[in-house]
Amino acid sequence: MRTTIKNGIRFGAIISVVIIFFHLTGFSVVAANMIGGLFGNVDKNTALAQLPTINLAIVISLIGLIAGGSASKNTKTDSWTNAIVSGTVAGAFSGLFVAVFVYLIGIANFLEVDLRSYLPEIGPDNIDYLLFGGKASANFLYLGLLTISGLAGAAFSKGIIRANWRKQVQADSVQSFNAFIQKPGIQKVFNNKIVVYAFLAAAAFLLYFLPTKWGPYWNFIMGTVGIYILLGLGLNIIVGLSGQLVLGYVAFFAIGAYTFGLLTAPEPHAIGMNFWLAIVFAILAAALTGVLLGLPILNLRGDYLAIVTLGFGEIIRILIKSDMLTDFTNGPSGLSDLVQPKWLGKTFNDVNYFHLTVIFVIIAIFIANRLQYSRTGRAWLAISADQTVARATGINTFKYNLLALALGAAFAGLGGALFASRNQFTGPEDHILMVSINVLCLVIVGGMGSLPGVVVGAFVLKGVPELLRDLENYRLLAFGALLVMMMVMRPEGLWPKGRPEMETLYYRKHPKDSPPDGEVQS
Amino acid sequence: MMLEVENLNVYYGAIHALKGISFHLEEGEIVALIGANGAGKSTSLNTISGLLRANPGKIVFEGEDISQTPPQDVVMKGIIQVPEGRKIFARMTVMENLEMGAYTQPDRVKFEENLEAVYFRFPRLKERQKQLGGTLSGGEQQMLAMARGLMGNPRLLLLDEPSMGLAPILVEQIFEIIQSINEQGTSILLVEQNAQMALSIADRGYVLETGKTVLEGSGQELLHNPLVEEAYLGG
Amino acid sequence: VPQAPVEEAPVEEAPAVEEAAPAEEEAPAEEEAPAEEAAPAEEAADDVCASDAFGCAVIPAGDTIKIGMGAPLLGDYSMFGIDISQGVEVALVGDDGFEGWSYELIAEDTGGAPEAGAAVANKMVTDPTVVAIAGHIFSGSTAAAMPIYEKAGFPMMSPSATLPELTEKGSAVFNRLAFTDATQAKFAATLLFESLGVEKLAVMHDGSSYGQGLAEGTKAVFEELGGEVVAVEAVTPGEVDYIAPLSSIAAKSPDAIYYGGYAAEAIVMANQWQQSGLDGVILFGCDGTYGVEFTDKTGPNGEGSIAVSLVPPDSAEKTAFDEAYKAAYGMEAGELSAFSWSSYDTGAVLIAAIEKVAFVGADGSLYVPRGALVEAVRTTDYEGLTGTVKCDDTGECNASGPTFYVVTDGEWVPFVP
Amino acid sequence: MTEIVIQTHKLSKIFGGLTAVDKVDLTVPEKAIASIIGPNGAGKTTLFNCVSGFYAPEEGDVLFYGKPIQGQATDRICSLGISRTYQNIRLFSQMTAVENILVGQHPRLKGTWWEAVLHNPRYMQEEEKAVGEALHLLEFVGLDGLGDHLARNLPYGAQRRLEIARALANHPKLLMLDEPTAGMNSQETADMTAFIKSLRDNLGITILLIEHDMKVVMDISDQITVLDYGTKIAEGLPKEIQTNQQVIEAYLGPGAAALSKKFQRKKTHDA
Amino acid sequence: MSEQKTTRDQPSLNVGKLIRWIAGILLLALIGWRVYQTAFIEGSYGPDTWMRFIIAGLIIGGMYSLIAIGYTLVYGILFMINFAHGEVMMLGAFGGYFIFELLASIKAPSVSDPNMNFLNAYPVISVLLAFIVGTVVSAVAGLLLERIAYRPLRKAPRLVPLISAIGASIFLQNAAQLLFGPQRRQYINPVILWRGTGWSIPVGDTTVLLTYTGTLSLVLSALLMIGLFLVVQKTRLGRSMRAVAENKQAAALMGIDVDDVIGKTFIISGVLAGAAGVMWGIHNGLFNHYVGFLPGIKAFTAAVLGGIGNIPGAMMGGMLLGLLESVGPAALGIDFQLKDVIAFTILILVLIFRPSGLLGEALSEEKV
Ligand SMILES: Nc1ncnc2c1ncn2[C@@H]1O[C@H](COP(=O)(O)OP(=O)(O)OP(=O)(O)O)[C@@H](O)[C@H]1O
Ligand SMILES: Nc1ncnc2c1ncn2[C@@H]1O[C@H](COP(=O)(O)OP(=O)(O)OP(=O)(O)O)[C@@H](O)[C@H]1O
Ligand SMILES: [Mg+2]
Ligand SMILES: [Mg+2]
Repeated sequence: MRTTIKNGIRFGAIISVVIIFFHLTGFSVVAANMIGGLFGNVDKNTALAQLPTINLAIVISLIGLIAGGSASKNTKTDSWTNAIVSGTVAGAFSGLFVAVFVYLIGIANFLEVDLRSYLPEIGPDNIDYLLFGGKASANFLYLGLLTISGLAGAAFSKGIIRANWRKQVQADSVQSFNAFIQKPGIQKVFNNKIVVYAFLAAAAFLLYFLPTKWGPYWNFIMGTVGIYILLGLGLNIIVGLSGQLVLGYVAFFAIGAYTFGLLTAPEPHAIGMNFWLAIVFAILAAALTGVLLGLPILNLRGDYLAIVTLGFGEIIRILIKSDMLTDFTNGPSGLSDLVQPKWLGKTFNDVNYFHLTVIFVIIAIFIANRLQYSRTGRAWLAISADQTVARATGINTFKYNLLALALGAAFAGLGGALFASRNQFTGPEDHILMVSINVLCLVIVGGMGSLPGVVVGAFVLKGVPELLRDLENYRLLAFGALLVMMMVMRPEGLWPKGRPEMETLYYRKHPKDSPPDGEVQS
Repeated sequence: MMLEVENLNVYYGAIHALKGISFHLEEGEIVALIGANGAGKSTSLNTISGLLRANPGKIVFEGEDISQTPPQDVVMKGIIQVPEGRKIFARMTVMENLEMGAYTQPDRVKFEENLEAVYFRFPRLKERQKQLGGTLSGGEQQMLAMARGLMGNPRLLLLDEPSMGLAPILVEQIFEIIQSINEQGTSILLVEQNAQMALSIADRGYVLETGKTVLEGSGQELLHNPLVEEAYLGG
Repeated sequence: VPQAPVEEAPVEEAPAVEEAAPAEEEAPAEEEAPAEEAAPAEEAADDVCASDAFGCAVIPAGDTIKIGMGAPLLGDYSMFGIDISQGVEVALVGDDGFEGWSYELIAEDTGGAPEAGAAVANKMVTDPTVVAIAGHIFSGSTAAAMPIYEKAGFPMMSPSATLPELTEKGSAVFNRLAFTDATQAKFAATLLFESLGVEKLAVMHDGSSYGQGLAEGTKAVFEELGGEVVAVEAVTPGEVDYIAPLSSIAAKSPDAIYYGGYAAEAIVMANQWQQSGLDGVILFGCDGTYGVEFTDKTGPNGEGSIAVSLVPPDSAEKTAFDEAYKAAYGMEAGELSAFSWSSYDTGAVLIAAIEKVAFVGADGSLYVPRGALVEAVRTTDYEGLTGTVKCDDTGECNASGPTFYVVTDGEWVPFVP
Repeated sequence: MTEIVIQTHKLSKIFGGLTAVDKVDLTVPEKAIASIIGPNGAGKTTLFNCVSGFYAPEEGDVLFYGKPIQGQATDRICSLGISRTYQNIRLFSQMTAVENILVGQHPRLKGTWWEAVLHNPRYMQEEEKAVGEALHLLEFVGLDGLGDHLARNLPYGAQRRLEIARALANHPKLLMLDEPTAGMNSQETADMTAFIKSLRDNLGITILLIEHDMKVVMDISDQITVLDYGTKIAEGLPKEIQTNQQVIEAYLGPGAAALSKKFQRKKTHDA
Repeated sequence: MSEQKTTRDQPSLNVGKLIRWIAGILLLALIGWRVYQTAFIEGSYGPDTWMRFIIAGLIIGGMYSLIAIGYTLVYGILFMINFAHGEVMMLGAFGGYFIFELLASIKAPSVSDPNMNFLNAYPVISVLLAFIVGTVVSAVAGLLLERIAYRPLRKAPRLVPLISAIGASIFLQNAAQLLFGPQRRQYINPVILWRGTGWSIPVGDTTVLLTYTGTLSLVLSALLMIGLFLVVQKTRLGRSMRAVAENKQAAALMGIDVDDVIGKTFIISGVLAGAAGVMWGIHNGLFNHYVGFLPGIKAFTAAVLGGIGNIPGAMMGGMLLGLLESVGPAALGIDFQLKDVIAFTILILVLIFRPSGLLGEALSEEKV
């Protein structure tokens, strides 16, 4: 029993910290408003103090539910009493803490101390709201709400989420699903070319028509996702396959964007090159940079390589915006009015751009996919697994590392050029360290070395922050927390790479009916 | 009874590696665990040491349940493992490795005594005092691992394949050393591929197969058990 | 579809987009008339909207008139974005609405990045109830967003994007309250050379397009006037130790240092003035360094520093704004950045322009013809906190000249040569 | 006369003050199984490392079919046809068994990255053949059916065999095995012995072997070299070595059988 | 035999190595020539200016060192780049700031001047308190970070904790902004530590100001580093850290509480970062929620420059980087805007010739 109570107190403490954090950052109010939005009982024009406090109560209760649920889950023995006691204690304890906290800010408010110069969200209006309209009974309300919801959470979690029948049903359904999938007939359907093509056709159809429907904003965001897929595919070759940690990937992106920009922008050089030609130059320039950078530093390993490339990325960015090169690069102002592609005399609009990006992405995936499962890809994987032994197995590690860097850089060059052209602008602020970090994150969040992982990762890294725009200023906070949670819960990535089932495939193609000895001689 | 292991179940993710192993060891005994590759011998030792958690399973050491005890506390109780594959500290010198072995023994005098004792047993290590552990030869590393284990004044020593990679003459010595350690009062749980030797110095032995105990008996009994003879003694 | 007789005023308003025709004076009055009469048929609205180059924003009753903003609300530059959004918000909340519609600010985070600027712009143009844009804040983000607003016909009014090229492109939608770098540089250099008698000037900036533009401009004018520029250095913004570059400049013994950039770096520099051996050298800032933040955080070290601002010395309106700002956010205007006041004006100018062209349709919705609004913003003539706001035909709207301030006894005091 | 596959001449490797390999002469004729034995730390692995290019010897030469190879990079030496396994298994643990073997084939294959992208017929043919051969090798080492498992998930003995298969994939002329039966029980050891023999008999590969299990060594060796403290102390046929007094003292000891008898006596005595 | 000897003497051609060396030597020559030119031929700066450069470099270098040690310690034991370390420092800076604000707002007891606040009445105690609170805040932050974001990932592939650290860094930055507001804050120091006051050292015919705050941070960072060195060298903790770094499982079998050792490592690096944060505030004044980012990157660079995982290396790397940043541009006669370019170029050069940093152990030939 003591450990059960202790466990409850622990969770109560954690949850009270969370609630206090939400209060202090003002998120409680925003969350209450969002809840209100669901019920339609808030109006943008009403002042904060008049918003229905029931919304806040719902938010608090929801947190309490989670607290109770997680507290009850962590008890050692799986009994009803333990679960209920843990959950209730967690709720009550956090209620106590939070009550003390709101009491304190209530006093501060009463004394008319303006805390806003230190805690900007703790203004009079917010305090009023957090105190449920300034009521003195607010403390008891917190205590009561959290205790009850903690208990309810525990009961819910014990009774429903962890109920045996539920596990059983789940296991059964998974099993029957697996069995269903494995049925030869079904397998045949999946392996059937026509089904695959139908699926692809449906996907193509969607990719073709969606952008005309969902408007320029989503075209832009998805275009960005597409460009990040390109970048991710490139970095995946370098980090995921050949195992070199490169933190300055943005350098190649910048080289691509600026090569494209300088060749096509009216200022400062007015070369006015054609879009397609400029793209090719951008790719080549980036790949060349990769080779030139690689030659001296590729014997470095791990984090030494990481910091050197990070430095290289910074060097490029600083040089681009420096006074020294302003005449050549347009300095911090960046390049604007870059050329956009034309097709049949018509300049591309947002839909065309999206389609163009998709085409590039498909080509890139195609190339990356073939590379990954080739002799080259295997050599890279071997190097990343064990460079010493890979070398002793006859792989020229230097050559392959360089090749990875050059190819990865080429992808980035393409991404950069596309990015610059679509925005009709590129400037040094587009090429900050954060870009490298984002691309690295997407590769790992998706699952290192996995191509579908890159796609998923790009959606998560560039799409999710946009989806989170409804969270207003809490967007990046939530995103950071999400990143940590994602890694802790799925360290292998969202869509980890599987290795090819070469033996199975081979024997499917060349049935093993004939005695193996017959095959030996050939 | 010094150590009692009862119905030990251990999972690696979804792999059920130990399926209810039970054995025991009396104070002062040498008990041998033998079995094919992958039978679960190392897994058993690691579970006793606290590196893995039994689920379910009971490990009682001198009357105390240690199945939930973290490894450092298990070591404090005097259960010391010499792990498979040496696991010496490659970037520390031989001397530093031995110091690490005596981590739980702050007593300096005792340390010097122990040091002398292991140097006496493994003169090669004394020669190599200042060499980095990682650059030792395979057999030297094995000696170092054993010596490091002895530095901690074990009451119960868990040895995981101590003769692996040793020259024949050293194999002989190592078994003599094991016996002499035992004679000085340390109980020993011995995992070996060299079943012949292991069983001949063991008081009792257990045969493991795919996560289960399939045979048990005194060392001599097992040595002459036809099943064991066929499978582990190479006829 | 039967056509009802067409109301006059809106028709006249519509072609104004292309021709920049005058006659705005009477436009608002005539326009409001139909709304008040509540008589005109729906078709009238249809027609105005049909003839408008970009159609109408239709805002249903009960909704709000939205003004968009792309600003760095998170990250390193968030104080600018937050200050500006708060300044605009004060203007919008303080306004008592139009025909029952109130104003709402939709501020989206760009983190200051050009790419995010374009993303936000795309988001804004997909929202049918956003009518105008206060911003964007930084020049890069603005440059990336401009083509998008241009296509959709959203008028922009930026309190802070100063890059000269922005108005040189002949954009119809982009306007700004901030000085262009060129204007400010001219005034500053002249003052330095003529009134302060500076002969040897060192020029510094923070490597942003804003700072660099100012520094280069000042340098050019100063040299033209016959002065000598002894050093040009750029610093990395966000750092807290500028002793090395300052010492290096000190070794060239200038009479004054002109700094183009924001307050943070200027504060650090002022505090490191003695350490760098610059005693007696004037720190001459720009409109980015003005504000209480500088005086608060430099104390005696900031004494004698000079800066430029749009904001004329205290007026009743300014005091009222300062109080409203403080009441709403618990901090002084100008504490976060130098742009609090011009942001207020940005909001006020946009409101005025909206009220000039919007009208209530028969269906009870508010109609805002977009093309007309673009024109209305361009033809603003408004008396604000920062002086007269009157745009020229490239979109430069700061008609009143800058005011120079000098720190005396810890306060910014208008500078009298 | 059969050709000499590998020959070392006064080969020395020094670490700091320690001469790990001291002027060792070794000659291995074609299709021989040559074993190197010696006490722990005698320098056996170091000798392997010198031959396969991990270490550049301080002195002496390594001749492969009469051509000097010492000091060359490991990938070069591997391409020449010398493959090896490692005392502590070093597989590419995140790749499947088949892929490990395919990596082993690397130096023999010609496919370039652009061919891989284009999938031209030559490349496709080569890949197909490579996979077929890898599977054949897998079967040869008795791992058929395990080809799609990740290397690290394989049992210990299987990993050792996979390592050999990877080494064989290069079609080596010389195969060097470092303690291939370590950690195996007697049954598994016997299997491995037979397997090594079959490599020589069926594939005609010359084998250089380090082993501490005397049963294995005496069983299959055509010649045995004994090292101690880096120097060669004996060389010859198994029978000669078994009876060499110096070897017995330094290395062999009284032998396992005698030993276990001794222990048994002790046990019974104690009881 | 003799022909074989000749083959031996021919070095096997390694293009990469060759290019590396040629490029490196050319660059070094170029740098040397440029330094010679600016320092001796052009003679742009007098001794006083050089001295200012060096003092500024040492002070900033001291702070870099403290932060770099945190990176190195964590790297040395977990082989992960603790990307959120800069944010740990930022929290420390906030901790010290709030203490100063608090002390400035309360009246000092038993002081003749009734208007004097605690901060000015007892400056030594106040500064000490600020450091204590700052370091405690950072230490707790570091510990929590480890518990929540890194401990569950002990067995994950190497780059995974890096991403989790990046997430934590984003979270902490934004949390600090939302909690405390976006404004830049400034330590209002006690009067005796006022920025811009200090000792005037005569140099030639002018004087160079050595500020009190600068001296304080330099001395303090030196003391902390010495303390840390003693802790790591002389105590069991140091030894157990090395063992855990090498092999967690084996360390546990030696009786080492692995989690505890890792926790302590995070506490130590948090303490150092917190101290750096408070120093940063006292010496430089300005900071906000984003303050940790730049010094974080710089310190990480410094740690690598010195040889990551190596504590004296981190100290040296930090100092060197600080000096490079302030002296480098002047010595080379390059714009100060390019100081990071110089710093990173030097880093690359160092690593080309010493692939494991200045003091990092050269990776010996790997034994297989
Ligand atoms: N880390 C691990 N992850 C997954 N499975 C493992 C792991 N370690 C061991 N196993 C599996 O658990 C089983 C028992 O392994 P264990 O190492 O205990 O065997 P053992 O008897 O010591 O064999 P050996 O003689 O080869 O050392 C084996 O099937 C093995 O594949
Ligand atoms: N890289 C190195 N640095 C220093 N000494 C080394 C290095 N590699 C090996 N040695 C030393 O050289 C000697 C020979 O080692 P080697 O590994 O060749 O022995 P071995 O004959 O393979 O022994 P075992 O049978 O135990 O594996 C040993 O004493 C070892 O300590
Ligand atoms: Mg084992
Ligand atoms: Mg060896």
